[in-house]
Amino acid sequence: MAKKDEKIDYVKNGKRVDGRKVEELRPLTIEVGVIDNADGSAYLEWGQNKVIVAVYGPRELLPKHKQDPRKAIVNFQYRMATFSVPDRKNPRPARREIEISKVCSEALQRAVFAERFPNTVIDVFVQILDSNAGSRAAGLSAASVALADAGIPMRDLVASTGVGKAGGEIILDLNKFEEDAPDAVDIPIAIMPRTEEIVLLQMDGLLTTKEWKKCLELGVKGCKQVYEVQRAALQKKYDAAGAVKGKEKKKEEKAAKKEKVK
Amino acid sequence: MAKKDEKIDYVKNGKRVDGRKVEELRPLTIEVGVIDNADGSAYLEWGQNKVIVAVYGPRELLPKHKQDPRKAIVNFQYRMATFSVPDRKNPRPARREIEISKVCSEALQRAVFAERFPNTVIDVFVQILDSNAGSRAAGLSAASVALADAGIPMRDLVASTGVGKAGGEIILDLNKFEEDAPDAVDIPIAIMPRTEEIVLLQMDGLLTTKEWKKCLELGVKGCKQVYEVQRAALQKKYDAAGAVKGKEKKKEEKAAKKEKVK
Amino acid sequence: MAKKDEKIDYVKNGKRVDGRKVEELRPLTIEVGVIDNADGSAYLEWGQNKVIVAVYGPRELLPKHKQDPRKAIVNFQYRMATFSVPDRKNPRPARREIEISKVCSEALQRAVFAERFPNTVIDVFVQILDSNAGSRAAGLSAASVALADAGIPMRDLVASTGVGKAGGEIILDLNKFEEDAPDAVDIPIAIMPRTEEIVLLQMDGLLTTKEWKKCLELGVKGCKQVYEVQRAALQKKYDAAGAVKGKEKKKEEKAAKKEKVK
Amino acid sequence: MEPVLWALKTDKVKAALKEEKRLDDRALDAYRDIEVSNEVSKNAEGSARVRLGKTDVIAGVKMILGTPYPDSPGEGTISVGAELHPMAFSEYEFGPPKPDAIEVSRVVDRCIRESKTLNFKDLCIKEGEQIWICFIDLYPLNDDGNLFDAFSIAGLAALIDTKIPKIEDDKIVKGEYSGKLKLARQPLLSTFAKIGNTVVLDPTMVEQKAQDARFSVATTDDNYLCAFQKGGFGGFTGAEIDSCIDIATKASKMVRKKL
Amino acid sequence: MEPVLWALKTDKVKAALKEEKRLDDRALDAYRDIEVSNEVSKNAEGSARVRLGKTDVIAGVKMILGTPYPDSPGEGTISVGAELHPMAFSEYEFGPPKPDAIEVSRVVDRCIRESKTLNFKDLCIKEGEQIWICFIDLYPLNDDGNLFDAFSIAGLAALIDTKIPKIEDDKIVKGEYSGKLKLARQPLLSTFAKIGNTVVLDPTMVEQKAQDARFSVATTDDNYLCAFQKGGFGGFTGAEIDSCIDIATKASKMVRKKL
Amino acid sequence: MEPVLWALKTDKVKAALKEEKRLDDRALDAYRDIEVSNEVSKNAEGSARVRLGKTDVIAGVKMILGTPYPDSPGEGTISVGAELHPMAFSEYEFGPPKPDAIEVSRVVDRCIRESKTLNFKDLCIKEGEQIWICFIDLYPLNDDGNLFDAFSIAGLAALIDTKIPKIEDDKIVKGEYSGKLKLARQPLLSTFAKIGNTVVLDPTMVEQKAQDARFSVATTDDNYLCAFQKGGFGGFTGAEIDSCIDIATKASKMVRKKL
Repeated sequence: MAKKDEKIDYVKNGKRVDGRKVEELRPLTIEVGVIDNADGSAYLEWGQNKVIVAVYGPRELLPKHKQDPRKAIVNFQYRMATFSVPDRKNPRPARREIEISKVCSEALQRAVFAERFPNTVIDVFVQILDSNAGSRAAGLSAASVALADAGIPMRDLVASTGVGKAGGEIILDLNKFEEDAPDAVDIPIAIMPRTEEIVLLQMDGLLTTKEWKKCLELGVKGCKQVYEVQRAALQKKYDAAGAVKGKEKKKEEKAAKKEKVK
Repeated sequence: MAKKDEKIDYVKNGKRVDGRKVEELRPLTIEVGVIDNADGSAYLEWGQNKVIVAVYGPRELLPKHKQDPRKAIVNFQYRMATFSVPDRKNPRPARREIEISKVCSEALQRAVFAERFPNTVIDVFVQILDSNAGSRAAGLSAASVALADAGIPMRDLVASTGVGKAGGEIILDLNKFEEDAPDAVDIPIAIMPRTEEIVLLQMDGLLTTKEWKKCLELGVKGCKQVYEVQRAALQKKYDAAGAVKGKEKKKEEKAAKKEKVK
Repeated sequence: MAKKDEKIDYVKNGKRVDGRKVEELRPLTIEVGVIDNADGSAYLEWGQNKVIVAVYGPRELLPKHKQDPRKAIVNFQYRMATFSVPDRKNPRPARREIEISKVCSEALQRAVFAERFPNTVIDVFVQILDSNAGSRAAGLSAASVALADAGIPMRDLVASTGVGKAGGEIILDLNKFEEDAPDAVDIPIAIMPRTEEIVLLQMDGLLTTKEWKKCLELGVKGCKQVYEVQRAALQKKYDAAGAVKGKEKKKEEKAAKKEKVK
Repeated sequence: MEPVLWALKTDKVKAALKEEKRLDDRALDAYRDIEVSNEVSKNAEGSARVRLGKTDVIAGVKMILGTPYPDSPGEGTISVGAELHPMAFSEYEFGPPKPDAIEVSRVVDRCIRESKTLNFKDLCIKEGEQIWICFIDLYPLNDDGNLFDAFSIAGLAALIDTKIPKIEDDKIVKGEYSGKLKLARQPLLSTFAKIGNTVVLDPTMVEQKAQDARFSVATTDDNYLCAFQKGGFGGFTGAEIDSCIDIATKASKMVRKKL
Repeated sequence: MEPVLWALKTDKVKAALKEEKRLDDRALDAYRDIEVSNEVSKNAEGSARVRLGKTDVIAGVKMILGTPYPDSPGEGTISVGAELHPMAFSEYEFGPPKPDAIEVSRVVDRCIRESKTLNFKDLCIKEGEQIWICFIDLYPLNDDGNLFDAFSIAGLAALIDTKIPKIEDDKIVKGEYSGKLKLARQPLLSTFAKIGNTVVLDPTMVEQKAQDARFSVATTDDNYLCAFQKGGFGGFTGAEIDSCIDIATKASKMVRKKL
Repeated sequence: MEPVLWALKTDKVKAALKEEKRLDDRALDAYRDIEVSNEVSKNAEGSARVRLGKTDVIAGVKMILGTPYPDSPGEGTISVGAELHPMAFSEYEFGPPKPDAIEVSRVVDRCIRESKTLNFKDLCIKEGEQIWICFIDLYPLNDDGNLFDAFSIAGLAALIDTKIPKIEDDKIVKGEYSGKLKLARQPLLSTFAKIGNTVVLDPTMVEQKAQDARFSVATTDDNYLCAFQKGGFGGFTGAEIDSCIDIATKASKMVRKKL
C-alpha cells in the first residue's frame, strides 16, 4: 500500500515485477474431466488462481415458463469460495458475481450451438477456489473446455485473458500487484480464436485510444496462447477430435429422440 | 427541533406558518398522460410533494392461482425514491410503504368497476419523487386520475387529503412542520366525492370526539377541492368525457372479446 | 456464570440442585385439544417449558411437485416465540430451529402410517412459548399427542426427553442450570416406547462409551415416564381408544373417497 | 376450509343480519366473552394471553438495551411485531410478513405509541448512549376473527404486566427487576365489520369473510380517540364512523375492566 | 406487449437496417433528442431528470455520513443503485435486483468511479472516522430503450447539481450546504446495438429487442476512454469496437453540451 | 438421474445387502479410499481437499477479527458453514441454505466445538475487545455419498493446516503468520446407513438413496464420544447404536492416520 506513493517500475529491462515478460501469461494448466457426476468438467490453475468448473446439461429448464423454444440457455454461474480471497467473502452471491455470471453466460451463448437444444438449460457452475486477479478470465476459459468435455457442439472455444495498463506499461494478464497500480486499467477480454470475434469485453480506468489499440492487439495474442492450452488439455483427454465428436453426436441423437417423443 | 419547547402559534390572525388559511390546501397541480408505455398515468405536485403514477391493466394476473374469477384486483404499489426524504431511504420497501399500498389498494378497489374484468390485475405504480407530509394523499389522488386516464370505468374518482390538528388548531393539509407539532394529529382521508363515502381513513394522535367532527367536516371539504383539480386535469387532456368514454368502451370491448375466446 | 469456577455438586445426597432425584423428570402436564381451528392440538408444560402444538392434515401438499405419491410428508415446524428465551429471539427462523424441525419431522415420520395418505402433508406446528432446556423434547412429545388427537393413524406415540451429564453425574431431563455445567453433555432422545426403537438421537459434549450406556438406559426410562403422561392426557380427552379410532376411521374414509374421485 | 363452504356460511351471516341478527346471537354492538391471563412466559418481561370468544392470542414483552436514534438522544422506543402463525388458521403461512400482518402490527403500534401511553423519555437510561427498546410481539394461537382487538387487548395486558430489568454496569441482571413499566393511559382498539349496510362490533371469522369493509377505532380511558384504521374494499359514511366511535367508547370501557 | 408483436416489430427494424435506415429516421450514429432538467427532489442533495427520446429517467444524489473502510481510512466513496421500476416498462417487476439492474448500475458506477471524476480524498471528513458516502440512485420512468446512456447522463447531471451538506458537531445540518461537489471530469456512456451486421448508437426499445449484441463505451471530456461493457449474445469485431469508440467520442461531446 | 433409475439401483443395493454384500465389494464396516491434500487456497489460513471414494470436498479456514459476545468476553469462536453447491450433484440448487446443508454444517460444528478441540480462550486477543472468529467453510465438488464424514475429515484437516495471521496495531498483517492453530484433540464423524436391517459404514450415494435411517457418531483420538446425530425416517435399536459406536471408534483411528 505504501508502495503506491513510490515510483515503481512495472516493467524494467523487459521484465515485470514477477519476472514475466510483457506478453507473457502466468503459468497456466488445465485438466479435463475432474467431476464424476457432471456431464463435463475442468480444473484450471493460472498463477495463484484455482478454478473448478462443472457442466450439467443440456437438461430441461424448469420452471417451464423460463424455457426458450428456440434455444438452450447457457447459465454460467460464477461463485467465489469464502476463503478464495484475502478477506473472507460473504457466502451470499455478491453483485460482482452476478454481473460476471451474466456477461460470461452471454459470451458462451455465442459459442454454443444453442439452437439445437430448445427448451433446455446448459448449467455451467464455476467455483473459484483461490484467486489473484483474472479469476473471471480463468473461469470463462475453463468453462468452455468443460462444455467441450460435455460434448456440447460449439462454434469454437472461448479463450479469455486479462490485459491492461500498470505504471504506463501495456501488459498481458495483470496480477494483483499490477492491478493495484495507481493508474491501473484492467480489461477482461474473451474471443473465439478462429474468427477473433470478441464475445466478452469490459474495461475500467483511464485509457487513451492509442493505448486501447495496443491492449486489443496484446489481448488477442494472449487469448490465443490460452487457446493452445485449452486445446492441449482436450487433446490430452480425448484421442483428438474423435471422442468429442462421438459425444456430440450422442447429445444430438438424444435431442432428436426427445423431439420425436413430443 | 428546539422549537418544540417554545410556544408556537400554528394559526395567528387566521394565517398558518406558511401563510395558508386554515382551510387552504398547498398549491396542487396535476398533469395527465406522462408515461408513454403505461395505459394511464399522472404527475402531481402538491406543495413539496412530487408524485408520478403509472397504471398498467387490466391485464392477466399471474401466477393464475392469485386470480379472482369475480373481479379485477387493484394493486396499488406505493414506493418512495431513496432521495425523496431527508435521510436516504433504504431501497427495499419498508413496512410503512407496504401498509400504505394495502389501504390505498382497498380504497381504489371501491371506486373501480372491478367486476367487469375478472381474473385480471390493475397495477397502479406510485413513485414518490419528493415528499413533505401528505405523500399518500398525493399518491392516491394522482392514482385515481391515472386510472381514469387508462380508461378504467369508475364509480367516481377518489379524492384524498390530510387533515388534523397542530397547536390545538384543526387545519387542512398539514405540512411537515405542522405534522411535527407536539400535539399533532394527522388524518389521511379519502372519499368518493359524489356520495362522500369514506374509502380511506387513518388517524393517530390524541383527539377528542368533538375535534374529530371538525376534522371530518374539514377533510371532506378538502377532498372536494382536490376533486376539482383532478377533474380539471382530466378535462384538460380529454375533450370532456368523450375521449374517456371512448377508451372505456374499448377496454370493455377488449374484455368482452377475451371472454368470447374462452 | 461465576459458579462455573466453583465446585458444584450436581447431585448431593441423591438430590439435584432443584431437589429432583437423578431419574426424575421435571413436572410434566399435557392438555389435549386446545386449538379450535386445528385438526389436532396439545398444550404441554414441562418445568418452565411451555409448548403449544397444532396439527393440520393430512391435506393436499402444494405446490404439487413437492408431493410424494407414496406417502404423506410430516412437516414438523419448531419455532420459538421471541419472548420465550432470556434474550429476545429474532423472529426469523434460526438455523437451530430449522435443524430441530428436520430431525423431529423425521422422528414423527417413522411413527405415522404415512403411506395411507399419499400426496399429502401433515403439518405439525410447534410454538415454544417459554423455555428452559429441553424444549425440543417437549415439542416432540406434545406433537405426537396432537397427531393422535387429529386422528392420524400411528404405529405408536413418540416419547422424548433429555438425558445427559453434569458434574460427572448421569441425570435425566437436564434443566438450564445443569446444561450449563462445564462438562455438560446433553442428549435429546426419542423412542417409540412399545419397541424402544430410537427415532431421534443427538448428542454433543465429551462422553465415554460407558457413560453413554448409562445415558441410554436412563433416557429410555425417561421416555417411558413421558409416555405415561401422554397416554393419560389422551385418555382424559377420549373415552379410551374408541373416540380415537372413530376419528382415525373418518380420516381413512376421507382418503379413500379422495382416491375414488381420481 | 374451501371457498365454496365459506360462501355458504357468509350467505347465512348476511341473511341473518337483514333481520339484525348474528349467528352467535350477539347484539350488533357486543363483544364476545373475553378472558385475560398473564404468566405466558417467565422469560418475557411481561406477557398475556387473551381469549376473545374462540379467538386466542398471546403477547410478550422483551425489554432490550439499545442505543438511541441520533435525532432523539433522550428517548427509548417500542417495536410491535405480529406473526400470522399458521398454527392459528389454515390460510396462514410461514414466510416474510405479509401485508395483513404488517397492517395489524402497525395499527397496534400506533395505538400505543401515538396515544403516549409510554413516556419515551422514561425509557432513556443514559442520554445519547443507552435506552430501552420495548419489543411487543404478538402471536395468534387460534384465529376466529378480529385479531386487531385481540392483539390490542393482549398487547396492553402484557405492557401492564411488564417489569423493567435491573441494570448493573450497563448490563441487564438476568432475573432481577427495578420496577414496573409506567403507563400513562390505556388505549384499546375496537373493530367493526360493515356487512351490507349493517355494522357489527368484534366480527367472527365468518363475519370477517362476509364483510365489505372494516373500521377500527382506538379509544383511551381518559376519553381520547387515538387511532383509526379503515380497511377492506367498501366505504363508510360519516354517520357510520360516528356511530362506531360511540360504540367503541362504551365497549372499550367494558373491556378495560378485564385488565 | 406479446412476444409475437415484438417479433413483427423487430423484423421491421432489421429490414430497414438492411438499407441503413432506422424506423425513426435517425442516422446510425445519432442520439435521439435529449432534455435535461434538475429540481426533481428538494430532499436530494442533487437530482436530474433526463429524457432521451421517449426514454425518461431520474437520478438523485444523497450525501450520507459514514465510516471509512479500514484499508482506505482517508477516502469517502460512492454507491450507484438502479431499480428497474415496473412503472417504466411492462416487463419489469418489483423484487430483489435482477442481473439486468445490477449490470447497468455497476457499469454506471465504474464509469464514474474509475474515471476518477470524484476525488475520494475530498469525500473524507476526518481520517479514519468520518466520510461522505455519495449515493446515486437511478430510476426509469419510461423505458423506450438505452437505459445505460440515460442513466449515465442523469447520474452525471445529478452529480453536477449536488451540494454538500453543512456539518456541525459531526452531524448534518438539514437544509444547509457548505458548497458544491467537485468533479474532475465528465464521463459519459455511449451505447451501441449490433443488429445483424449493422451497429447503431442509442437503440430504442424495439432496436434493443432486435439486437444481437450490445457495446457501451464511456468517454471523458478530456478524451479518455474510461469504461467498456459488452453485453448480449453476439460478438463484435475489433474494427466495430474501434468504430464505436470514434462515434462515442464525438457523440458524447454533443451530449455534454446539454449538461 | 430419474427417480425410476434410482429405484432400480437401490433395489440392487438392497438385494446385495441381503447377502451382506455391497455393490462396491466393501466390508460393511469399511471406509472407501481416502485421500487428503492441503494447499487448496493460499488465500485461506488453512485448507484441505478430501476424496472419499468418488466423493470429493474442500474445506477452507479464514481467521477473521471480531468482537466477543457480551457473555463470553474472553473467548473467540468458530463458525462452520456448508453449501451444497450444484456443481457436485444434479439435485442441488443455489439459494438460501436448505435444511440438509444446515444440518450437516451444524453437526460438523458441534463435533469440533463441543469436543473442545479448540480452546476458545486461545482465540481471545484482548478480553472484551478483540477475538478470532475461525470460519470453516465446506463445499462439495462431487457428491457420491456421505458428505458428513467427508466434510468432517476436510474440516479437521484444514484446521490442522491453519496458521494464525500476525497482528499489528489491531489489524491483520496480510501474508504473515504468528504460528499454527492449536488443537487439543482430533474429532471425526463416522456415518452409517441403515438399509433394511443392515447397517453399513460410509454409504455411497446410491446406498444413501436406499437407506431407511442414518446415524453419525463422532469420536476423538483420546477415546471420547463427542457427537451423535440420527437422521432419516427409520429408527435404530440400542444395540445397533452400540455397534455403530464400536465400528466408528476403530474406523476413525484408520482415518486419522491420513491426516
